[in-house]
Amino acid sequence: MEKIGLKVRARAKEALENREVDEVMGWKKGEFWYDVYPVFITEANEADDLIWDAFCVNNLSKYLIQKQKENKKVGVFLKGCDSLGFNQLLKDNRIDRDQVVIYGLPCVGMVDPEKVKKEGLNKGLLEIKRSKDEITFVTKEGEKKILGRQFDYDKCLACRYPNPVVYDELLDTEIAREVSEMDRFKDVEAIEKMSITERFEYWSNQFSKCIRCNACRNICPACSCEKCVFDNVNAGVSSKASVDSEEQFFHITRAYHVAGRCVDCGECTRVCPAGIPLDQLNHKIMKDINELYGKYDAGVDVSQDAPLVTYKLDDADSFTEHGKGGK
Amino acid sequence: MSVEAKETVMGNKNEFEPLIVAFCCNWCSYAGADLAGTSRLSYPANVKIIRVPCSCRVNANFVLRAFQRGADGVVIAGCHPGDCHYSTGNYYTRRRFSLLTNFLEYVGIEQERFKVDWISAAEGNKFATVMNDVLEKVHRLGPNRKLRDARWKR
Amino acid sequence: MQRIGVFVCWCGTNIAGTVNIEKVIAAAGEMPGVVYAKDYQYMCSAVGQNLVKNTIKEQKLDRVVIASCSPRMHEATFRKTAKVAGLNPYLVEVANIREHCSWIHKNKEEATKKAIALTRAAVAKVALNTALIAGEIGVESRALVIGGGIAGIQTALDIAEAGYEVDIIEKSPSIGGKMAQIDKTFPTLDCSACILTPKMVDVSTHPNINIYTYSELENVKGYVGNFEVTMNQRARSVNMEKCIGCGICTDKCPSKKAKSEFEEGLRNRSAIYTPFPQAIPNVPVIDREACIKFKTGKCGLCETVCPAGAIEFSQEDTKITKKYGAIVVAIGYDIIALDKFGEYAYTNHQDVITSLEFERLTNAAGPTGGKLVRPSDHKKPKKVVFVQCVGSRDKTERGKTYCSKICCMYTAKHAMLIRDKYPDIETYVFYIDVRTPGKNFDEFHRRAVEEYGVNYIKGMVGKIFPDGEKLQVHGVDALTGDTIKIDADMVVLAAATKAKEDAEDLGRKLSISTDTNNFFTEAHPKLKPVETHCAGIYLAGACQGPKDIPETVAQASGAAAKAIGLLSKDKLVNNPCISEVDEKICSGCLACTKICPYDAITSKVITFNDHGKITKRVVAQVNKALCQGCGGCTVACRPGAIDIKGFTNKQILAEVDALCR
Amino acid sequence: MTRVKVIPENKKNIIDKIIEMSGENIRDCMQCGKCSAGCPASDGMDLLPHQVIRLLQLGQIDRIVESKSIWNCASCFTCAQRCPRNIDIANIMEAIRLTIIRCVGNSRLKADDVPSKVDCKMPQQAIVSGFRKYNK
Repeated sequence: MEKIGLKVRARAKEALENREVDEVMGWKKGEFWYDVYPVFITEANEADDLIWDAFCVNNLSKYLIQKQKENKKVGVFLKGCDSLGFNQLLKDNRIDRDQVVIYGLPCVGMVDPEKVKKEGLNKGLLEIKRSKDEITFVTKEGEKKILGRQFDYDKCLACRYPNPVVYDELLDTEIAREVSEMDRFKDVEAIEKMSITERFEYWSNQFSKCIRCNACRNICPACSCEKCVFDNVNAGVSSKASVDSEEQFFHITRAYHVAGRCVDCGECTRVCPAGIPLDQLNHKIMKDINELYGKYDAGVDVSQDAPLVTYKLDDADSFTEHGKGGK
Repeated sequence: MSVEAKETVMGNKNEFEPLIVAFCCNWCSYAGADLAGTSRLSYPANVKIIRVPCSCRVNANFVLRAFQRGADGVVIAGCHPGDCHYSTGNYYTRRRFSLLTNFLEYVGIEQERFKVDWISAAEGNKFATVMNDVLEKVHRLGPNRKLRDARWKR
Repeated sequence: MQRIGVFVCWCGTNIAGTVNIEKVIAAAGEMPGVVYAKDYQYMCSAVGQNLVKNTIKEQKLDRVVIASCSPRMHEATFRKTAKVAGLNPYLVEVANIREHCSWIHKNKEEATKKAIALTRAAVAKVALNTALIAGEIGVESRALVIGGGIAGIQTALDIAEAGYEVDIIEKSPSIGGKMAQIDKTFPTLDCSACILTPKMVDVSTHPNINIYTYSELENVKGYVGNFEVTMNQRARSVNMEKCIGCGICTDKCPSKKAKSEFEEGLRNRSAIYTPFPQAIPNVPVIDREACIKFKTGKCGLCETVCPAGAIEFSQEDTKITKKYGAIVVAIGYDIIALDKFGEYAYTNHQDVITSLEFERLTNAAGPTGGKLVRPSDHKKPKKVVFVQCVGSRDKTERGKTYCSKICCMYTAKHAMLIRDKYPDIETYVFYIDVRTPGKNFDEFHRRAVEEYGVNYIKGMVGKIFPDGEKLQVHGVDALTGDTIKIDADMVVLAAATKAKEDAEDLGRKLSISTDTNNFFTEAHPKLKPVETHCAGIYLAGACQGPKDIPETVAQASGAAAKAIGLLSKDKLVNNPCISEVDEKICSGCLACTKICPYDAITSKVITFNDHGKITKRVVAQVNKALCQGCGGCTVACRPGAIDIKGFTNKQILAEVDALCR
Repeated sequence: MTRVKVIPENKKNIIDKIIEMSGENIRDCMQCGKCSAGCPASDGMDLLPHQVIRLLQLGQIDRIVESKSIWNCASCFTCAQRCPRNIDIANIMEAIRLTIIRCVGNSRLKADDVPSKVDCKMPQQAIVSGFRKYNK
């Protein structure tokens, strides 16, 4: 991945030097081995800080909304899942395609620091290098190579779009990856098997952990409203009192608002400080849409109407007996 | 023996009085409810009807707000697909509430508590049967504690 | 502080019977914002309305709640009352404590509690109502009549007489409908053609009326006053201007195998044909399935013999799009299929015919030139049996549950005509009940029995089966209780009427609803029989339910009067409860534009001062004339930037809270 | 003019039992006579099927019990097939027969004396329906 890292730096420097873009967005290494954060550089020499390693998980496309308000032309590095988010923002008319130059980065999968810590491999760890399916741990005592992808995020293991679906330039060769459709919704099926009281227990426990920090909303490419209904007291919809029903109301409504628009990038689960498996909510709605109205992947094709803003005359439904839709 | 009669029989046993909020579309189901009235059919008094211009006006927030305020069951009634006064309104209702029906059940709400159905202006007795049926099921399930806002006193 | 007035109606005993009015008044008094609560026996009466008017003035009320019957009945009445009293009509809400409460619940205590809850919801909603001013929309002063039967003709004539342009669109090659097929009409026995053809000629010569025959309705867009209709005029393969209606082509045409729909299949017709001699327009049509030229490319005889050179094989279907202010549906009815009634042997014996086929047999222009003969061997029948209620008053799925209303009269007419023309023929009528309730109708029926000696037998026919030359009819006389066997020569079945095959999808195109039997549903069975729920679309004739000619003509004139009432206005007040965008919140995702059935929402760019910086943003905007207030957009709009006035999110949430108190 | 209640009190429970047993709603019958017209066995019946139903509606059970009709009915279901009001008259006949058999003595036909009554021309259905009609 380091080879590509150099390419990233070179491309950013070149873009800034000959004024292709006003600003470039990329990732920068922080203090610790797992610490990477988004950075916006306007000067060519700052390009040397850009990196491309196993922890560049942040989706940069959502920053474009603010950047475009300052009507700047921006160059951005996008992975596969980021590009899906980008398309969703495009479909919601939140960003202008011509004001963005996209450098596509096919991604083999990002490493989950929690999994590394769980294995205890983080003692004295300085750096992690990654090539296709091999991870090398650079520690004070020396290097250690481990094969396989057991340290990747769960969402990366199930990733169906490793290559960016939209880009102006591709900085690496495309990756082939077959992921079986069968077990895509295993997590949802497990919950569906529970009894109704178990399910309510499960979810009300999860929701009660929520501290309403809105991290899930801020990271989500499908949640790009100018003023969210939950921020608008005038909408009279719900409040932020620490009462169970408020969190349940928030999460059910949010899952419903991103229905048919969630690109399954898994960021909500990753950023949630309380560790609530929010993508299991979105997966359930995706599973239902696929079963009831035909397979639909948000963020892949900008021209195709989202399921909830279109209809077919003979649509199935899941509430009348002859509705053809299972319950 | 309609539910009402049965209820008075076992009413005094427990004080559970179910509350059903029904959103009825002005052109079909509300007229169906009127017809149920004019033909003096009977369904329990616990069903309370809110008039909306079309079933596509009902927002998922209203359903959640009803459960939050202690409703034991929510019903949404619209025109039969193809009959909608606004021609395509109920096609969207069908998609929206197919997802919400499955999703509420996924989150742990009994599916008998949330009913969506198509009732035309000529189907007075279907309106009464649907309401009697929903109330009977909700009566069996008992009061709804889930999604209920503890601060709200009925 | 708001000053809300609550008025509770007794509605005689309809409400007061099972709702304790005093308790409702007492409860209403304590509701937030309510300063005045009063009850009266009949709020909708003049006295009741004056009570509301005076109280608004005296108590300086700024909002009113009427707890009475369904808003679908009297919301308009109470809004007018408020307007007269100087209060904006949209600051009035109606709580339905009759159809949804007092009539439904027998237990007084429960009904009262529910009435209070419904009133509280109405008060909670009216507290959030805003004063609304109805907008205005233009009206296209032209009407469309769908269907060219007597209903369509009468409607078109009345509208045209009032000076408005009318288009008639008829699916078959000529106007005239079922009435053109009939021989004589009851109760006056004057010949159907004699009273219909003059009207058809009036329609064809009237300057304000255009007739589109052999055409079908493709789709309808728009709303009252501004319907945009697309019609598909099928290719006649004959040039309407050039053709002089001489009829040489129909004689010379070699292909004679097609069954004539007009003659109910009793006679064949040529491929190029006019349905009946007095057809309007008197221009033939080429039936492309039967025409040898279209099937094999040979022939083309009609083109050579045509003196006016009017034949145009290359003619294509043409699409016509026009704007209309009002639409009247008059597509008439059909007869049910009798193939499921095996016991009557209709499908496997030629001499068992339906009444419409009988009309053609006795019609002078019919296949037998008016002579009553058996279709099988063209012999004169000696005994004719009429069977009533075939498929009518039938709860099985073979037939229709309703009474078809016209069969008793036309069967009495048929029996009387036979006895009058051929006194030696014996006629029997098997009936369940003779239903002849109209003006001079029963006298007409009794004349058939008393003067013409028609044998009326109260009892149904069990089975009919061919027995050599004759037809054995096994019936029963329920009065005497003995079975009756007649060896008849001909049996006429009074088959049930049903709605037209395409009624349902025409209803879908016009977004008007049809009932379980596919007849169109009127806005109110008693008070609005010719209107539909969709403003600007009216009903005339048998498409709304089984009807005879006098009623059809009366309803046609009624529908015409309604249409004229609409077209006479150059401005229409439109529904102010439409959607509105809050541009501060709208993020420009335009999901609402995809949902709107009327394409009423478009996008626009706004510039505003964002903390000192002038920024541009795309937001949605609503075209007030097109929006009909369905509310689909408000749910598609996740931040709730778009809302429906009169049914805002906050109002509905307030109602939910009030109901859950 | 004596006041006559349409359905006499003591007959009410028998009528309700017959209705409940047959599951048919006799009030739905409009006396159109189609069942009697099409009934193949109607010649031997003193009370035609629609008259039986009429008597049931009026609660006159005794006249039905004395009549031969309910025994002549071969339960071929032609009437049920053609009734425009969807009433299964054959089913009601069956119910009347059963109520009479059950309250009067034992079954009339023993299994072992059937062979003696059988002649080869008789269709099996007649034997089966005969056996069913005359037993508890």
